Amino acid sequence: MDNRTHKEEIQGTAQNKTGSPKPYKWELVIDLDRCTGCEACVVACHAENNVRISGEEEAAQGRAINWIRIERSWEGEYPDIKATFMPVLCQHCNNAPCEPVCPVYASYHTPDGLNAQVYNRCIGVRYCGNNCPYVARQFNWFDPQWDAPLAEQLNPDVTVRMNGIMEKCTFCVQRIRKGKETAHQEGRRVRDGEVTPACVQSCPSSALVFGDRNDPTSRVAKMVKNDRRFHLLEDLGTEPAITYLKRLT
Amino acid sequence: MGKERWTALFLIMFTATLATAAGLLYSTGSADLTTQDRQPIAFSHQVHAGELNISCLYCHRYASTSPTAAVPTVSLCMSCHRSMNTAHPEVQKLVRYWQRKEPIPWVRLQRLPDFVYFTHEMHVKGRMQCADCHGRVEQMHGTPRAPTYEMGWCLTCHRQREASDDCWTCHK
Amino acid sequence: MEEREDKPILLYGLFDAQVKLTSLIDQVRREGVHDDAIEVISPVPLSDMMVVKPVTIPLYAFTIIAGLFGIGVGIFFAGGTAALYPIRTGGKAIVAPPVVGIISYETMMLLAIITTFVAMVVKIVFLYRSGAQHDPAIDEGAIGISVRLFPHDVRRSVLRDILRQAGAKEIHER
Amino acid sequence: MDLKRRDFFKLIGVTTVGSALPGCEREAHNLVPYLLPDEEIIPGIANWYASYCRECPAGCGILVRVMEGRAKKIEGNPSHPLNQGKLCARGHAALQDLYNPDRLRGPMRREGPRGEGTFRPIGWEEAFSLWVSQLKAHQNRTAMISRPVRGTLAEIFSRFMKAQGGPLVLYDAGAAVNEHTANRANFGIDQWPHYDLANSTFLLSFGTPFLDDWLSPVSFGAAFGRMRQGRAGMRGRFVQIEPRLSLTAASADRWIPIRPGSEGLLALGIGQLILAHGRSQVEPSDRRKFETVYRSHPMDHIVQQTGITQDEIERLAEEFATASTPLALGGGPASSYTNSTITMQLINGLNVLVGNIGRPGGVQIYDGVQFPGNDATVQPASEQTLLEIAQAFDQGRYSLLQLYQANPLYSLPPSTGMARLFMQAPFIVSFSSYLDESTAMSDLILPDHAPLESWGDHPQNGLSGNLTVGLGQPVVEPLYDTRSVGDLFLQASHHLLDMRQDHHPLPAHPFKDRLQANWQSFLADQTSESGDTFDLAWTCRLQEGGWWTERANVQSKISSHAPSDYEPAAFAGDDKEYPFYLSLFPAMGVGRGEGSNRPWLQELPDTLTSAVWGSWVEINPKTARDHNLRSGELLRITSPHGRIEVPVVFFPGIRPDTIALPMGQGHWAYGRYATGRGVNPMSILAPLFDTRSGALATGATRVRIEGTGQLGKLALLEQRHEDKGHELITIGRRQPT
Amino acid sequence: METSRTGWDQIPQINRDLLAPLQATTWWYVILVIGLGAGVAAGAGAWVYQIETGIGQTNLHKPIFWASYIASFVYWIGVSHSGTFISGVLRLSKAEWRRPITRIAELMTFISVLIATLCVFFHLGRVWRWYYLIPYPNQRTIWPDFRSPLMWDATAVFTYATASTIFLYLPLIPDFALVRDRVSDWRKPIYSILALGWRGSQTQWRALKWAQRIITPLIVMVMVSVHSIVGWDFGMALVPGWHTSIIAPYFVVGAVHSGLGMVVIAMYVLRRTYHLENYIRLEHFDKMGKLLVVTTLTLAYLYFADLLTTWYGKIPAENHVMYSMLSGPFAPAWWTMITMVYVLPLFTLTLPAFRRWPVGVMIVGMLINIGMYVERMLILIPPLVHPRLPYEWSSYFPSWIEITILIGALSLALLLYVLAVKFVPIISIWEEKEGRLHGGERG
Repeated sequence: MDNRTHKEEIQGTAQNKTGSPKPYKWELVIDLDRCTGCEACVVACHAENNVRISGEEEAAQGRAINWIRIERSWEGEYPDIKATFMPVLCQHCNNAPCEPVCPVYASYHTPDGLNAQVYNRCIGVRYCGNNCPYVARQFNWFDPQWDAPLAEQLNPDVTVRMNGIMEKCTFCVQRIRKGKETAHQEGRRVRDGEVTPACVQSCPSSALVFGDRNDPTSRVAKMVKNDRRFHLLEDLGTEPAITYLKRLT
Repeated sequence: MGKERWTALFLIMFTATLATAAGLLYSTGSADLTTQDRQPIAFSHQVHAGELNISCLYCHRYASTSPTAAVPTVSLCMSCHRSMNTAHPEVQKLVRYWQRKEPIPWVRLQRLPDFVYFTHEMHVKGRMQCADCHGRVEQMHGTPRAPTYEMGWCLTCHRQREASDDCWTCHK
Repeated sequence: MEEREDKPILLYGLFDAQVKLTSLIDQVRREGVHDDAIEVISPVPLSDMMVVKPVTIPLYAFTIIAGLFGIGVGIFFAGGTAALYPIRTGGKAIVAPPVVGIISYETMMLLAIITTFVAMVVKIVFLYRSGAQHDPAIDEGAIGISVRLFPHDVRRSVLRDILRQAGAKEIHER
Repeated sequence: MDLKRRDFFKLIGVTTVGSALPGCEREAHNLVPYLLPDEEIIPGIANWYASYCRECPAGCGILVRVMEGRAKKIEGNPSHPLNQGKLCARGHAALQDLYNPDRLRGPMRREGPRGEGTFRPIGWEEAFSLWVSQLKAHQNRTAMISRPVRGTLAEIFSRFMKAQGGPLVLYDAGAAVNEHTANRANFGIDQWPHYDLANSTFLLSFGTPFLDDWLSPVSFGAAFGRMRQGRAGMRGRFVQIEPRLSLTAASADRWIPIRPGSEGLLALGIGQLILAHGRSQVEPSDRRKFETVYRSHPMDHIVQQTGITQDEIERLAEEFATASTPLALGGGPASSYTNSTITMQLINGLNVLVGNIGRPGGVQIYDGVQFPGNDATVQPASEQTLLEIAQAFDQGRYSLLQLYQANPLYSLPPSTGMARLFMQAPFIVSFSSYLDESTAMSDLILPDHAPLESWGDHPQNGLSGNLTVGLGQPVVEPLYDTRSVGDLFLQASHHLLDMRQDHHPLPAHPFKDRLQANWQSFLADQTSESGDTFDLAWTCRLQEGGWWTERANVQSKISSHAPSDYEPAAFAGDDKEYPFYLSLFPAMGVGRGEGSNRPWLQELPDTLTSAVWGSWVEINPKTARDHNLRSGELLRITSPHGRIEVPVVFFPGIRPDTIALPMGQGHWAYGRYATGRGVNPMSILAPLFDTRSGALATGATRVRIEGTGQLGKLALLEQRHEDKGHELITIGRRQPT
Repeated sequence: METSRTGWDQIPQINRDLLAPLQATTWWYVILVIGLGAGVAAGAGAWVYQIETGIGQTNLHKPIFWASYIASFVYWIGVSHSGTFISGVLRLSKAEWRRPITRIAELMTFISVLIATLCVFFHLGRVWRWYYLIPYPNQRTIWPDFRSPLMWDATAVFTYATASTIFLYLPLIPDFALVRDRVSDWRKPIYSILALGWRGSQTQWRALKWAQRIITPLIVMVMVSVHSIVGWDFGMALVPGWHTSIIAPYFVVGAVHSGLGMVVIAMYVLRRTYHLENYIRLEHFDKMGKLLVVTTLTLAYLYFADLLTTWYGKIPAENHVMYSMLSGPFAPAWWTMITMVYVLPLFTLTLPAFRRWPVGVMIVGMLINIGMYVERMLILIPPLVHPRLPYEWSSYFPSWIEITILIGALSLALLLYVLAVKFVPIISIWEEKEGRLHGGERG
């Protein structure tokens, strides 16, 4: 077997016989007109990614770890007041400010356009945390604790982060990895909707849509053209992989 | 005269220390080789894979379908050893486990840290041979770890075969 | 002490601060002693150092070479290592010129300084054999002059006289 | 080879629990092979089991991810019509019910005085015989309080209690009893209709928390999404009317802070205008009845009572009447007063007036599924019913109390004297999995399996556009020495056969067989399954996680009755001495206290205040300024029936004359995560009930407040102290491409 | 053509004066050492505790990921600029008056670079993995990412540390030789190794001078680069308030400012303790005072330029940071800083009489240093607690563990200095002589 095919054999992601030569570009669309702030995504994320339980004291210190959080902002004065929600998670920026500042490559950009954090490489200088305008990066201030037998639930596909390590949303890379492996074995590209992060998967009002931007037929590719779209802190030029949709009233 | 000797000695020791330090630094983070092959039952791959020439996948049957190759279930062992070679003291140990309905606490040798994602499935399907990583176990009496499973070792192979060397391919 | 033919001896004279160095050295020169064999020892760098012909020390050569080498090291660190395992971060170039600039600037300085220092140490450690005499008295404000000769040298006594006339407080050989 | 699989799961557990942390390579040093090859289990490969969620009565379909015998993750079942693959926070946290460190490991018997909460573990033989002997002793003097159960379990319970001779009360603090009673009055139905949000164009909601916790937040969430963005060029409008801007109200286009208790009047006013403008769709024959009610109060009275301007009311009436598919919903705060059933009836009346009963985008009512244990006898009961039971114990008519996962001692205000029941009942048996407040008072505990360890089924008609029967299977082996409550009851009834000549006995099969039998007879009637052998059908149902119709047939003709007269809400406490309304709402995730022993839910930030792990009181900044309170300061809240101290959170979305507290905290039992955390606002409520349904009126107590000066303990994720920076979030717009 | 050698008779006197500290040890010295040792021990204990239990022992939290440790790092790096500036720049400019204070400053440089490096280690989340920062071939085949300003920092600080050690050592060689010939106890071998067999021959002098002439300009260049890079650690970040181009020069000048302040303190203390009135004379305080005025003005100018830009630009994110200092929660700290760093120095040191009052100058030096430390904190905290998403705004104050560790670091710095005074002549003896004998006609 020649190298080329062998490369595909093992890589099997982008340079795939059947798929287009383009690599994947995972993106997320959040429709704020659908989001009801129910926070199903938050718990789903905790369950999927072994996010630690911080406890009351830690939370009071502002150390509670949420890979995805719902930011609420008040607009107006009583009685004409509105509360608006904005789910904020790692924006997987194309020009991520958090990546180049890491001295040890713990934070870098994958070929799939994911903003990756390699936990075992992280030495905890926390520069990335400062430099993330979205405050999406979370730090493990202590070793995580699970009262037995809560640890039975831990997802074996995701490692447990020890104290002194930076962590954040991965778009549930373990699911993407599995999806790509299956696709590769069937010699095709990952289908739209085949891979969904836990938050997207759980969202009752389907406010979150995940997919491959480079696949022109994917829902994401279509939705990012919506004229309600905007990016968070767009003027920073970080080119987030997350597009928000909001109807201006 | 004496002065020169001391200088020489000092230089030698200095270089030695440097060398050791460098060596340690180089190898830090590589998987440990300390675990000894002290199994509850003196199982021999040489006998099973070598002389009897049983295919790896017969016992480690999930290697091609699952991330983990898995050690064979006690009942699988018994499926042969109910009748075969039952006189052998080690086999009798096995039988005792079976009768006590206890799983065998094999000592784990082929070990990767928790933050490494490795799947046998993809590698076996990627047309790699078991021996490529585990060495020629059919010639080993016990089961020492063939390679050290350190990152550099994985990467070298990945690069040779033009597999992905993206960190998130193997780190979780 | 027994004297061997091949081993040069030092003729050493200790003077007080007011010694007329220049004329003294000239006298010694006139006896045909080469500048390399003459060494002046003082508690401070003498303002009139030119009394003995300066041995040129091309330290800056070491500095420049080391500096250039340092730039190479910097380029390898900032550029080479990145290219060895290209990993994309923040949409920046794998080999980013400004970074290479900064790093090689620092490594250049580092190697330049270290090498200069080492070169200097080597000189200090090994060049006093050109005839300097270790004498604690110097640091109390005296000036020493030592002349290197071979034991059988006929000028031995002559030079002793010159030193004595110049007002040497003490003179000895070894 | 009956080797308990969990035995060597434990062994595997040993190897996997010390989960390795990167950097410090703590990891499994032994790997333990399965003794028996288990075809279901391939190491490293996940199995997915379909079941239904038992965290709330809605019963969403779920898929559970199981690896090496451990449940790892719960996800919505995409083919289940109710939740369509989605799942709420509480559904996810069911894992922390299964693996909760405070779960009861086996049967226990009380030691020492009751209420001290000291128990001694005993064997099942002893426990069971003790229970049976008690049943025999208290024949015909037994009462049972259970969480709302359905299907086979409900059938067993009801038949068992019929035989045992005593009432079976299905109690859930969250079961919208008023709405239920109103629906019975208006439409004569004992089931939930399907409120077709997805297709409505104008939603007029009187406090209905359908996005927080009402009936089925997940299905409503999905419907809401479609109502807003699902239809091309059509975005349904949504107005929420309630004293406090709830999570649901946050998603509304408009929030109208109405005076508590006057929701009914507003509905009445709107109906009045609809009738006045001759927009009503009801037949002339019925119209008279409607007019008598809706014209009973003059508009100025309504305006003055509700505190809403007349043209506001007119605008609402206009919008509602002219919308193509309007929908009126009532619940939550609107259903927390003494007149709530009437309010709900008036709101139902609005739907009748605009004639959207049985219409798409309106209120749709179906013929129910004929499934055992899905009849009127298993409807949720009101708090008043509980108190009647308690009274009966007082009078000695009952002497044996059986508890199944109901915790009335916690969820009823002390002022109702519920505690007396637990003090006086001669013998209390509990089948709960936790030492919650009520169970802590019991004499004998026979813990049930966790839902994920047990069989079950869940017929549900209404809520979604389909008839569904969820089917639940054990996805993991029982962790502990617990027993399925179904098995216990069947077994017990077998032991009691002798004294049950009059009733047809329940067979002594295990619960699973009973359930299977029910399904066999059920599926036999279903045309969809005809032709298949039962075994095949059964396997399919197991795999799909239940049975459901593509589309339910809507009852076209419904006799919808006009609401009866209006009556104003009564409040405890005179408004001079107690100037504030008290509005209670179920806390995010923690709910009414069921979720407070799940760390995930405790740490789930309340979206509006970002508070975690505790209680707080929401107060309008203006009111706070008048009482010069600091944020986070402990506020003393006094009602005619008690006093609590809670830290203050400034909350711009609440009437200045109202304060709001979350329910669900302040447990004095119920495990390490719940106990002693926050306060239970129930403790200051007055024993006031809805005049028609007897449901506790949680909003009918007036309070007074005073600052204590010292700071309270409250963890907010939003730590901003200065009220600045709102302009930072700007929505950039690019030209549409 | 013969130059008459005047003043050589002072030489024995100079030797006696300047070697005195190395010979006599007083009882309070011992007490001081013990006291500082205790401080160091406390700090070390706290650090071990922090490593054992987790970095959470600090009061850091999202989004304040950097705080007191990094602020201290910046501060100590700043102090370390004293030595290079005074002995480096003043050597270059052939300022004769520098002679008695170069050693004081260089020693300070050397020690404070060490402490600064230590502060980085306090900060690391997984300090036991620090070697990931070293660029060396390893089995992982992965190197550090030099695109990170922190790697620039690591390189620069390492260079600077090495250079300043060398720079300290060079002029020490003749003095070591001097001491070597005047001690007889266990110290002799150490000194004789360090003295490199110095004889004082013209060849050696020439070599030494050469080296100094080459290295001095280099180290001044390094000094500028180092603190620029420390500044860029912040400048490269998108954090509002950090992301400004003026930050590099601002940091450099700030560093020199605090460095000079520190030197003044040391000058005063040593002068008092060892009666060096004849060496560290009033004119030195006067000169230092003038220098401080210069740095004050430069710093003020740069800071004003920065604030002005922010104020006029009215970029919301940056405005919130600025006003949180001018009028917000950080106002007290900010105004203290302004007073100590800018106002007081200007109003005192501009008076010639004041400059010749050692105590006063010393006190101003202290104020400047306290002020500069506060200033470092203000550079870090206000921007970090006001990220662009207001939902995440927060507040910060160091925890006891942090404070203990940092006090430990401070005591270590002082301890090292105190010990050093016993080990090296605190005034460069031969340079002092040189200055006096040749009346300074040659540098």
